[in-house]
Amino acid sequence: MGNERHKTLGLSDEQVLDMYRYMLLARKIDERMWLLNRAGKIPFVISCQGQEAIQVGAAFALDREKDWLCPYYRDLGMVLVFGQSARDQMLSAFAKAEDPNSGGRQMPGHYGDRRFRIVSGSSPVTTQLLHAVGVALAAKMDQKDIVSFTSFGEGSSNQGDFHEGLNFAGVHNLPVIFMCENNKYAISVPVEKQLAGGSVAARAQGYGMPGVQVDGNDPLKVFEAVKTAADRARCGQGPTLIEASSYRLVPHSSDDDDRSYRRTEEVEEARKNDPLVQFQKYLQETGLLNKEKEKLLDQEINKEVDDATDYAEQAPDPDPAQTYTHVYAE
Amino acid sequence: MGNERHKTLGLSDEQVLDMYRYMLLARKIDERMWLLNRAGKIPFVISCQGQEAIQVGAAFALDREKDWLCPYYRDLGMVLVFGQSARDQMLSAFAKAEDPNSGGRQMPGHYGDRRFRIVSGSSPVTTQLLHAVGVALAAKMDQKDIVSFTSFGEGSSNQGDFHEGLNFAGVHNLPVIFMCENNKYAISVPVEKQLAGGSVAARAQGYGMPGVQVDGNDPLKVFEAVKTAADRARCGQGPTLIEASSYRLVPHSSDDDDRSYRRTEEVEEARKNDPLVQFQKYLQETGLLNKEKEKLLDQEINKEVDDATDYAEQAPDPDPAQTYTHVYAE
Amino acid sequence: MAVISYIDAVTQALREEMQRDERVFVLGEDVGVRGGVFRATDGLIDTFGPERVLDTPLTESAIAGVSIGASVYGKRPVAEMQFADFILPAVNQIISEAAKMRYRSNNAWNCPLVIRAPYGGGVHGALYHSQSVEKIFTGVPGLKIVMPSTPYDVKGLLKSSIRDEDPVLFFEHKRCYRLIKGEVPEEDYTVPIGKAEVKREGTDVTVISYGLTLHFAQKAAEELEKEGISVHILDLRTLVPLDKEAILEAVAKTGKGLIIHEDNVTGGFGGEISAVIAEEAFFELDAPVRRLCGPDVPSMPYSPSLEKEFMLNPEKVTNAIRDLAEF
Amino acid sequence: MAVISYIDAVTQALREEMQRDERVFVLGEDVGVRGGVFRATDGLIDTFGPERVLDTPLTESAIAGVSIGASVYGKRPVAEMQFADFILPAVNQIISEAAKMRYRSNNAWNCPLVIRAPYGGGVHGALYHSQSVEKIFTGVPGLKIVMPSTPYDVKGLLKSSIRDEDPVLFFEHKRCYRLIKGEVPEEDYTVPIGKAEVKREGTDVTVISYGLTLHFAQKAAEELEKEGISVHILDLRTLVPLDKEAILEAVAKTGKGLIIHEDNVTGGFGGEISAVIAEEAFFELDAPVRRLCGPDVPSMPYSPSLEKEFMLNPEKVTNAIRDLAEF
Ligand SMILES: Cc1ncc(C[n+]2csc(CCOP(=O)(O)OP(=O)(O)O)c2C)c(N)n1
Ligand SMILES: Cc1ncc(C[n+]2csc(CCOP(=O)(O)OP(=O)(O)O)c2C)c(N)n1
Ligand SMILES: [Mg+2]
Ligand SMILES: [Mg+2]
Repeated sequence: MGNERHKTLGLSDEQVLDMYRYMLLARKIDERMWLLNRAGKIPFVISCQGQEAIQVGAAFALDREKDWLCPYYRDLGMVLVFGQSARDQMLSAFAKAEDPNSGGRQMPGHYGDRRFRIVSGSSPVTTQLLHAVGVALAAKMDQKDIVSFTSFGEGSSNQGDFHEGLNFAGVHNLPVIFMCENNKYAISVPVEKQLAGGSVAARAQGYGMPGVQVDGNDPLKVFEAVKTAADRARCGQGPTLIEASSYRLVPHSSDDDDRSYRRTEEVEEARKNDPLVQFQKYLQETGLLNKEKEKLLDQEINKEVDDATDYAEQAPDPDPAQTYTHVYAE
Repeated sequence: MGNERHKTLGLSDEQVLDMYRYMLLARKIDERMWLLNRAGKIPFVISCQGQEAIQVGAAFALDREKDWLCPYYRDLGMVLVFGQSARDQMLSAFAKAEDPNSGGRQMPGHYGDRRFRIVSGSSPVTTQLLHAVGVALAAKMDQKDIVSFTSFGEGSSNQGDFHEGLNFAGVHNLPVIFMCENNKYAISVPVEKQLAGGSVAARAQGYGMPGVQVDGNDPLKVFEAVKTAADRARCGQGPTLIEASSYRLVPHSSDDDDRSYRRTEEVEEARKNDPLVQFQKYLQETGLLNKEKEKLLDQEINKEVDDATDYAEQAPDPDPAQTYTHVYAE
Repeated sequence: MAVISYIDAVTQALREEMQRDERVFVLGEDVGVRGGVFRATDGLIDTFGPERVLDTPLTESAIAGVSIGASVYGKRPVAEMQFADFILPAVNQIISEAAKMRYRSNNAWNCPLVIRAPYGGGVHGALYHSQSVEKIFTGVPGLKIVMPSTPYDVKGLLKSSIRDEDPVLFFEHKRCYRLIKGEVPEEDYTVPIGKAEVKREGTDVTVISYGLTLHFAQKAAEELEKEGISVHILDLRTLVPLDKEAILEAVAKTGKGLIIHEDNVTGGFGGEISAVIAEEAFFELDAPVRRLCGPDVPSMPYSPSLEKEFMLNPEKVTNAIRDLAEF
Repeated sequence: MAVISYIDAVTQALREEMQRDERVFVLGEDVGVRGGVFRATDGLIDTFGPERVLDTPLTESAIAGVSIGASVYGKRPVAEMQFADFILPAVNQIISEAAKMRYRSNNAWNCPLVIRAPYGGGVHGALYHSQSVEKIFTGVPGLKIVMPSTPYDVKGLLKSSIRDEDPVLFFEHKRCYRLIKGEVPEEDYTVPIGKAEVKREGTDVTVISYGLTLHFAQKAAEELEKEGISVHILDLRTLVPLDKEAILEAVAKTGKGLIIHEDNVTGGFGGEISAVIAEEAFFELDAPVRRLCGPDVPSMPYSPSLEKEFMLNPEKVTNAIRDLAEF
């Protein structure tokens, strides 16, 4: 690994440390949620584990003051970078009234936050791609210098909305980035049974846009790909499709048991490429991180997660009367 | 043009003459329908004009005794080759009880004929692609040596069902042929505003199947492409996407006025490549056709169309009681 | 006041709203240079350019989904589905996304968009260019559903729909497009969403309807007046939110209710209206509420003899009203 | 007879039908090695292999559309939609294609296919894993709609559905999967589509329901019996075709009808039932027919406090019946 790789990309030491911090924060929030789930305190978790490099790398390549996100349910790392806090996540996991995504109405992982231009998402997969295209169309109409970013799994890339969205963006040359987080499985269905041709990026050509394949375990490579795509978008060169390869390190969700469809050894093998471990190594090699600093960071984040958990656990539930509000403008 | 082009493809003189005959028959039925429409005798026409070479070339490359068709509304030439008669077309145009497609229930152009394994089609575009995939899946399950063939316009290739269908066929390596009849317009919307990337065939790569571009004004070239695809399908090599380029020589339908969106000169220019004229020339050059034979053929077909029209015009309407039948098995 | 056609009212409303508010834009298949296959967007591209009058690819899910994205951003998209029948590929975007955006985000996001679609039969449209599709959406909270029957209401309600903060499905009966003409003021006006209108006062039978069949009821009422039967007619105009008060009031006038719609009977919206009456006006009724609707077959066939059998018409309506009056 | 769970009844029916008829095959997301996310297809792939137990790509329109193609060819596909909420991307294939295939081809082609989907709430499923979607389809002639409430009916009706010559939507309440157990014969049997069943004879109030709420009604009836209120209960089992005769008979028993479903009230199928009663049993009624349904909000929220507020339960049902009894 070249020591100055991040500098070549225009990232300061501080920034890469910050990236690492976000990746670690995402991981630790996620791990805590599993514990809470197994302890019967929260009914559901869906994880970012194994995909943090994609999410944080991408978010750092965007403009957090003006770009728009239409993320999917694993994008914890991304929404943290854009401004959501650990507390926000825990409020959502406990479905509390203060949850900024939905006031406790949606499952965790269903991000949406007007403060940070994160468009509210749903569960049916792939619908958000079209919303991102719509945001990009609107931004282009207003001649605003805005990038619209959306992400999704490789299984979801087979839905009709993927095709309609990429085609629409291609025809109108819109400032939108489509990011596939290919984690090899759609619940139990492996990519070979899911995705004819085996490559999501290869589909870009059919829409007249660049299709970029990138190592999703390396946040710097993801950063670079997204930065290039964002620059293209901003100067009117239109959409890009990016496929970042990764691996889902945990079951699909807390309702899943992955032993029925994949071998433990396969997962163990993939753990060797854990993006967190790899990036940690990079930072150690570049001298930006040492045991001491790591320990401090760990402590700091643990405290953040503890505080968030405590706060959320004690926060009030939504009033039952909230069931009836906000169906229409009031 | 090489004189023996059709022989190289394994087509006899008789067969190419037969191809021409079908193309001419399709054209003449279609032209008659416009006359009937303008005379107020039938409410609607949708045309094959300009696409006969694709339809007849493709149908000749298939096995009319066992292959299945999921065609679209312009495929008059194709269904004639597969066995429907001029009379069948006119019965449908006049919406008579005897119409074999639908008993007068559907608009003309909505083919479906159990006798010839032509699956009943609807109006919402692109749905038939998935039916063809289903037929191919079933045939493969039964280890039957069957090809499932489906066709659609280039506008329709942007619908979600296109993507889901090609992906499904690719994953399961099914014996299906997807034929796009690219006639440059989806009603008024030209291909540049419709189709990002400009090429339907290029999309095949994204599904791990061959994508073939072919001159849709030449029935022999279409025959060759479809034959290759059918051979591939029959020996377990899976699906093929073919894009045949052509031009819609008449308005979208009898309800359309194409002068609002394209110049007459453009249409005139395209008429020079009229597949009928070109193929006629080929047959003249190869000595298979001369003025005399042509005149006879013309007369014969005119008579066939006259008879069909007379018969259909006088055939009984469906009994109003038919409105209520065949909702479910009776 | 000028007398204009139902479809001209659509075009005028679009034009005036685009002039009033530059966030408004239209999109759909063939809405640009072609001006729409029915010509509802005729001339708009000349005035507002291709940036605000978008010819989209042939992809209904994208038309709806892109409109949703643009609307959350702050635009006011007015999407056209070429035929109501072809709204079906967009159902997931409409029901899962547009209808639930405000609720799921706890009021943070909303979708101020309009989807216009020509529906209904009697135009030799066969199975797939004739359907009434309102019942697919009338049970989906979060959507508003508007189905006007006159040029005045078309214009006033389309303006209200475009100015509304929530997603509105605006269904236009295509047989009315050139058949129905009416007076429309020159100056800007709106008609409120959610208000039914009494079209005729009567004492014997109350007819509740919307769209083309409303006109059949009016014809029938004129006919029946000669026979001494007095018909009270309520035009719903909006199906969701439903003007229950107006319905109950109208039924109370005569004690007899006949609900008429072109959509097939079973599972159609008439059932909801009937249920509301049965629940809330039971003791006002002198006879069971009846429904006169399309038959329970998948859609309207092409053959004129079958289409005629499927469609309602003034005669069938007259008979049904007379029948109920005589109950 | 063995006592089995609601979901085991699904699995048994699938297994036995696949054994009986080799044209039958299942397809859907995760139905293969994973045995379905609810385990409804557990073990089938071991017996029948991946050719007859297909893990499909994540594409609902294809699942429906490919099933249609296979069924016109002569197969008997049983498709699973992972959650009923995710049937929406397949609506066009189901309504435009499957429902109309027979009618549009004048009886030449038909679609003998089954689409199974787990629906309903009370499982912390939030907005998109809790919905009742029957109302989207109950008004679509050409489809049959089955919604059983007991293991016996699940097994017998799923077999009938697979043997049916027309497309059947088979909705399974996911809260019932492991909660509801019941006796099921060892030997092959079927339950006819289109027949409701009286679950309890009573004299004061008639409850008409299906799915999970049927069980709430049964609990409530036991409770109310102690108070001296006698409840008559009809389980619809099939929504389309609707067993009108059984409904009218059941209502006539008590003169009071309460329709209960989990789906929201406005535009829900309860309206249709109410309308049928109002039209055809008006003079048998001693009180207005009532509906007890989910509230008119887009879907069920995730927070337990909100979910509880949305869901019906035996207590709410008891109160509603008592209320009507006292009318
Ligand atoms: C339309 C739709 N169908 C089915 C589901 C159920 N489901 C949730 S996630 C998922 C798999 C998604 O796989 P992929 O797109 O690869 O994303 P990943 O979870 O692997 O990140 C499925 C089938 C859904 N949410 N939406
Ligand atoms: C789902 C759907 N949307 C809209 C229509 C209306 N429509 C009928 S044909 C057509 C254009 C089709 O263009 P293309 O696929 O290129 O086929 P072509 O007619 O040019 O052969 C449109 C928009 C339809 N039939 N189905
Ligand atoms: Mg995945
Ligand atoms: Mg075309």
